[in-house]
Amino acid sequence: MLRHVVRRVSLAVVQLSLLAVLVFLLTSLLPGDAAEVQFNEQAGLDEVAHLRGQLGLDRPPAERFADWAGGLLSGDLGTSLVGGQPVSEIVASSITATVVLASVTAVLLVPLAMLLGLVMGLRAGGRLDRTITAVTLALNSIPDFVLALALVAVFSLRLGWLPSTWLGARGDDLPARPVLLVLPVVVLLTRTVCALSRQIRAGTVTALEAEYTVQARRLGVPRTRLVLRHVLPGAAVPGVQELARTGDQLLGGVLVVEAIFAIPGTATALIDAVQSRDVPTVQALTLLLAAVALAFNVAADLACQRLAPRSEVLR
Amino acid sequence: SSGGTDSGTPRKGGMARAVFPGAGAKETMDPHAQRQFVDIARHKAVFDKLVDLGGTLRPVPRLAQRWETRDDATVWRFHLRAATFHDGHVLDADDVLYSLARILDPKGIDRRARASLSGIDLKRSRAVGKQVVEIVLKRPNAELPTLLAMTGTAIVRRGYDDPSKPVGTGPFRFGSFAAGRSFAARRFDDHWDGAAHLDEIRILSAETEARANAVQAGEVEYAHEMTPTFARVVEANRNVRIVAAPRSGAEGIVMKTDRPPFDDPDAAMAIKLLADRERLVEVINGGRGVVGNDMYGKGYTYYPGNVPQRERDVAEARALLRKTGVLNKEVTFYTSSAADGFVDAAHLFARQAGEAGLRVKIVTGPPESYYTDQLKTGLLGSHRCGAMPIPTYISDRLLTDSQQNATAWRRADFDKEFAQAQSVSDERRRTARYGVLQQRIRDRGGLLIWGHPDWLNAVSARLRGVEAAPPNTVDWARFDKVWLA
Amino acid sequence: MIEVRGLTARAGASDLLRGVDLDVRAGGVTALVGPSGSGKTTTALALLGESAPGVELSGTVRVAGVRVVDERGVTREAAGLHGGTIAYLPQHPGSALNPARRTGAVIKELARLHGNSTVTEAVRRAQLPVDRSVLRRFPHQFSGGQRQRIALAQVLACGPRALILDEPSTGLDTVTRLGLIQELTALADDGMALLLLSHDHDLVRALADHVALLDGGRVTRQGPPQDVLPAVAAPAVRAARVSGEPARLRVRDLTAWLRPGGRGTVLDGISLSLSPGDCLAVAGPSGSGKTTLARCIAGLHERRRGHVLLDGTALPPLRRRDRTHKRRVQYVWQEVRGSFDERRPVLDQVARTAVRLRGTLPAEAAAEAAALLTRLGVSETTARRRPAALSGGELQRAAFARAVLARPDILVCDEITTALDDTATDLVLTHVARLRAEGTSILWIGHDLTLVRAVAGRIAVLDGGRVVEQGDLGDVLDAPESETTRLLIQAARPPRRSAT
Amino acid sequence: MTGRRLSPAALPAVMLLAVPVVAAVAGPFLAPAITPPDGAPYTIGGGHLLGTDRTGRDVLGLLLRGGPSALGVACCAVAFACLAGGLLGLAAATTRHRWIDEAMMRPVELILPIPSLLIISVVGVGWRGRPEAIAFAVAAINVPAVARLIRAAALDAAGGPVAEAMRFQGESRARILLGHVGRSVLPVAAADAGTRVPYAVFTVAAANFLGLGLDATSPDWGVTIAASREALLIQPWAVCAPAAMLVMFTVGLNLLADRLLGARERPRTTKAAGR
Ligand SMILES: Nc1ncnc2c1ncn2[C@@H]1O[C@H](COP(=O)(O)OP(=O)(O)OP(=O)(O)O)[C@@H](O)[C@H]1O
Ligand SMILES: Nc1ncnc2c1ncn2[C@@H]1O[C@H](COP(=O)(O)OP(=O)(O)OP(=O)(O)O)[C@@H](O)[C@H]1O
Ligand SMILES: [Mg+2]
Ligand SMILES: [Mg+2]
Repeated sequence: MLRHVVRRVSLAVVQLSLLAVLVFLLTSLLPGDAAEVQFNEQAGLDEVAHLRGQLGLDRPPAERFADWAGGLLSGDLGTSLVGGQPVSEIVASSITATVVLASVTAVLLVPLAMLLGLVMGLRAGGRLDRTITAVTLALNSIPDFVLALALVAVFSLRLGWLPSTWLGARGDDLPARPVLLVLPVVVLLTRTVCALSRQIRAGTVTALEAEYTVQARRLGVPRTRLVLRHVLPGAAVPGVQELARTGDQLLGGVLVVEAIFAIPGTATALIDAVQSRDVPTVQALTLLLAAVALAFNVAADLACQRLAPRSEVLR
Repeated sequence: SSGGTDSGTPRKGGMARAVFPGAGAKETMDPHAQRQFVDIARHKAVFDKLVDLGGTLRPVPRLAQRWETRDDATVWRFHLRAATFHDGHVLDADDVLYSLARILDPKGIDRRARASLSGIDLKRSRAVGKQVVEIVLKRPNAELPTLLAMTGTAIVRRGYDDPSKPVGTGPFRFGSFAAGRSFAARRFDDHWDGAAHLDEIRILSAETEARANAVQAGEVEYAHEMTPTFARVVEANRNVRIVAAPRSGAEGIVMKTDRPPFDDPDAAMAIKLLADRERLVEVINGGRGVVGNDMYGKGYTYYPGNVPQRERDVAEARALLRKTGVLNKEVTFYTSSAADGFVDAAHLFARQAGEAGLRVKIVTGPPESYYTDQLKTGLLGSHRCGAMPIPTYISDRLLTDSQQNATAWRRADFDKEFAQAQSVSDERRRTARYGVLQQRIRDRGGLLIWGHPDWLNAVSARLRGVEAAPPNTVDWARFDKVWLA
Repeated sequence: MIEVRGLTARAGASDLLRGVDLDVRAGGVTALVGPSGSGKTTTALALLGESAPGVELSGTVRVAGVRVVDERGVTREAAGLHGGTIAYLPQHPGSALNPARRTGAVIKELARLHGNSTVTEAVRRAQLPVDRSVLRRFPHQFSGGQRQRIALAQVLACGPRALILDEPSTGLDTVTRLGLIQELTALADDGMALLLLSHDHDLVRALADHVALLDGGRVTRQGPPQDVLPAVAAPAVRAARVSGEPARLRVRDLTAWLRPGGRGTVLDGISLSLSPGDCLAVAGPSGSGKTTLARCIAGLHERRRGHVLLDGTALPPLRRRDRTHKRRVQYVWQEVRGSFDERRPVLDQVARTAVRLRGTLPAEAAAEAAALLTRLGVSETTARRRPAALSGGELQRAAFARAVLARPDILVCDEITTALDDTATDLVLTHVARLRAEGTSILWIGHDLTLVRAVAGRIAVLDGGRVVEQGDLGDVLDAPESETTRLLIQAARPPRRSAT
Repeated sequence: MTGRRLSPAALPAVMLLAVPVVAAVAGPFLAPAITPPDGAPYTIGGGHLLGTDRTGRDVLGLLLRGGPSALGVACCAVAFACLAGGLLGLAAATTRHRWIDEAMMRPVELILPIPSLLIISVVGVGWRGRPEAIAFAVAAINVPAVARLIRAAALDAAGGPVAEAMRFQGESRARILLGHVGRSVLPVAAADAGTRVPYAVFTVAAANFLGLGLDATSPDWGVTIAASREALLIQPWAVCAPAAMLVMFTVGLNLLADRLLGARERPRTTKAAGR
């Protein structure tokens, strides 16, 4: 086990370094550079050239990358090409909101999706199954911005129960005002719960048919226990994989939610950086998100190996 | 509901929150490097300029009580008023000279006003006593007060260098700033224009949807730059009103006049005759605006208001297209989502052009670098410009060496005439000469200005005293004169 | 304890059971015997109020006074009896173990649930060492025989009042089987009602006090074992020639392990050889590494060192074998049910061998497969069904047919007669003999020494991953040199219950 | 098995699915005939059955013309993602070489965490405005996730004795992959694919917004929803009508898939007492 973990972690390091190169290449494929974008509306071409020189963007890409990588090794994420502030500051200031949001969502998502998935799986083909399927799918196919706007219209504008944005709130206000989380988390949940619960449903259907479930039932294992202890471990395999993916979706892909609720999170920071071609910030944020995503994936793989241990001896 | 000034007696105290479109890490507290509206609003709270622009884009005194030029608009004297910086230091001529030097610093490439103020001869400019600054120009320019009112010209305290510790003479004392998020400032009681009513102002950044939601939910009192659709949404809302500033810039289509077919003024004229301006204003601006007459700055100082409105004339346009050989040809329209309505306007225009037999191929480019890209690509392009004095518009966009010469209008004689016009001290004569230049662009240039939209801000019913002023003018985003009911 | 009257089961048009009457007494062992496919498993499931997909039950089944099946089918009360009152050990327990859960956890859960037994007791009774290493392992980490006992331990952990065992001795070596017989006798003596479904007449004789013979879905005879069961007749010894030809398959110094890096050795320096037409039996206690040896030869187990040579050239692992190699070496699984795809008819699956390995046309292959299966006693209509609708013995023969259709040179048979009655065994043995006559070499893994005598010419006895004894069958069995062999032979003939 | 007919219970699903599909197929031909001339922005009524959108176009006309791109691009993208990702996942799960598995899955995991926007931007810049490029980009974003999911689901089936037995019969890898492993992961894959369709539609819409796809004036359903969202309260049809199309499509598709898969799987379950 330990060897396995060590191997995966060292692999992840290799992957991250490759990713750094890849992201660097991708960003350099984008049209324009930080200088051009910064002077979009206001300056002429010579100003752009000047700024380009000042930011060091006129140097060959390989050199720039080497510089950045060297800095990274010594723990320096570099400075932003836009604000001139250290990238680590940008990262630090955007991570709190995202982590809070993602973890609250995850804490609610997992039990909810498991519950829905199990209920659907146990009643597969029945009316309850079809109802839940239809509702979650419909919610999933309503775009999140429409859903968010509708929720805001009802719960903050009409009823006035909940705040509609995080405007003016700071990361440290959150514990004091948990209501801020309600609407964003609801939107994120509807985004993610459908896929996850459907995976668990599929797994449940398969596991319910398995001989071992039949035997456990024959041995008088009561229904709840049967579902939780005998069906769920097998049913969870696709779910865990989906969850790993949801994890990185929560961290990286909540742009719409962040924009609508004015949440200063990593997605906003990343998109900002991409749009202003702030390569060091893009690099740092992608690497961070990638590291988290990889960690999730490794965890998911390990979990699946525990849940379906047969695959271990396979190779 | 919409409206301008409120009546009623101002009340002191309270905290108001205003939200603007954000620009992430690009936002800055350096008043000379400002580029976004949210920056300008923040800087306006902390700093003052020598001169600012009034409702018709005419210079109005601020820190400079008055000014005069002796001869041919080369040597200027600005008389400062008694103003105090937040740290107690009293404004003097050296602060002004320091600020100018900082703006003109060749190493500070992000200084917004460097190019426009490059006519100032710093070495020969000097302090004449504590309260008078003498600014000497390299070439005569009657527009110096206007130039000093442009963005990026705030007066900073002598020695100011660290953007994170701004000290100004403005109505609010700097509190905190997080780029892309928030800014807070408290009232400065010793402001020369009288203390602000509010105790505290917060200026926040957020995307369109968040601004709309926040102002409707009462989480902010002021939301900047709202869409016509939003204005319709809150029409019946008693808690929110729209403050619409008329004639806040121009929207149009630019044609490249340095290459076929638009190097031929007739071809350009055909395009101008094709556009259905009323429809464009109705759809793109939601009817909140007035049609344009192919000249920038309707309603501003120097605008030749007596020129007849250009009307749509499809038959004539068709004839001109045929004459110039453009009929049934395809021209590319380079646009992007860099500004609201660009893409829609392009498509709308393409349909209108199609009615006369001109095929317009729309190419959508990346928004981040659109304005730069547009200088190189496309025969037609989307154009939009906020409120600025007409001479500034011309020098920024219509001279051979203009950086944003989107119509590729490069005519040496035009440049020369403009320079001459600028140096005319007499205002009436100057106005006449600008008028001639404007009409020349209108008839032979590549500029199709189809509309002058209103600038829409949403204001909570609690907030009073908000003026309907176009951006970049003195009463726009001015939070020292507003109060909470 | 259990009372069955007029139980019928029908699947579509065909009747699986046509009025079964049966009584199972508390404190005794009743055995249900009968040819493969006669409906034993169907009857047993009916006692639980269960039926295979597509099968309708009617009649009367009463367990501990509770109606489980009535004229309208299964009753609602049936579920209440599960585990605590009546428990069932399925015929192929391998797939009845949850792959995701440690054995100990499940046994503990069941023991707690019913509160009639303890983990230690259940594990000990199932002939497993009461050992952390056993309880912490996952099902796939056991050998076939061990899995059988784990499933048994689970059943015993429920502490039921009535116990149905479907072929409980499958995969057990004789010594273990003896231990099991003693434990089950003790349970019956304690008042448990035991229903034994088995082909293993030795086992039935040793355990049962009452035997019901099922044939064609009806109980045709009932009574004490000696009356119902046929007299002991050793299967005819077939073509026990030991060819003098040079070895075709040669295994030299084969070492196999389980975990990466050579840890967890299961086989240690095995050497064997097999000539054309020869049959080598491999015997040994459960868990001694027989299946692993078979899988090494089959190329399924890759963590190995040493030589496996076919005609002098090394046999690569399965994934690198070409078609000829695949055709020449075939393998029949120990746990057959798991090796069939649930979604396709058995016949199709069997026929594919001929299509893929011999290039036969699909239609011809199907005909050939059907013919072969018929010869083995499985009708074509049966074979056209999906695996779930086949009895254990039918499936086992289908698996055999699947391998035989390749016309292999080497056939590795891993306990392929465990679910077969004497007649079916006989059919299989006849076919094996035929294959040998055609020159196929057989590696026969089995616990049943009587059977081994009938098929094999030579024997290798494995224990703890080593060959403890190897040689001519007669020599080894008549004059065993190793302790392991001696014990296995001793335990082979369990004392009869009726005699005690 | 053969000739299985659709049960009547599947009827609602079929009907749900039919509306958007018919609209997408027949709509473009119908649209010119019934679309009234443009009106004022965001009006309801005035000869427009479903009102107008922000540039005054008839929403019904848009609805009829927006199907092919919305369903086409998204479905192609999802189909491609499921195909490529599924095959990759299956191959990785069924290979007996650990290193092949690693060699296939690690690069996939490499692109997994790259923000989709970055990928779309790059692809969109390369082939600006081409729907197939957008479909490709959206597919590329989805491939890693699908591959991982399928691999995890397939590992068990691929390692089991059935796959071994098939290998012994000399079955080709493709047949083992598709015939056995593929079929056993089908429920998981179907559950997954269904949820991806709307996701793909909105990624396409987002790409359009960034100026990288069809432009914001295209009648595409996703684009229309995104572009009209502001007017949700004054002209709800502009948002709700295309959204309803998408909801019907995904819900119908998924229910149908559940039905079909369920119909095949259910007979396997043992009928047990007390159920
Ligand atoms: N994955 C595993 N992890 C740990 N131990 C294992 C694993 N697989 C098998 N074993 C052990 O390896 C040994 C040999 O197993 P094998 O299946 O070869 O036995 P066998 O001789 O065929 O037994 P049986 O007669 O019961 O089928 C057994 O003791 C078993 O417990
Ligand atoms: N769903 C079904 N449809 C049709 N026939 C079936 C179905 N299920 C089982 N059968 C048949 O019923 C017969 C009895 O099966 P059962 O499993 O009870 O036999 P068995 O006596 O246990 O045999 P074995 O000793 O081989 O395990 C078999 O011939 C089998 O093919
Ligand atoms: Mg049976
Ligand atoms: Mg074995």
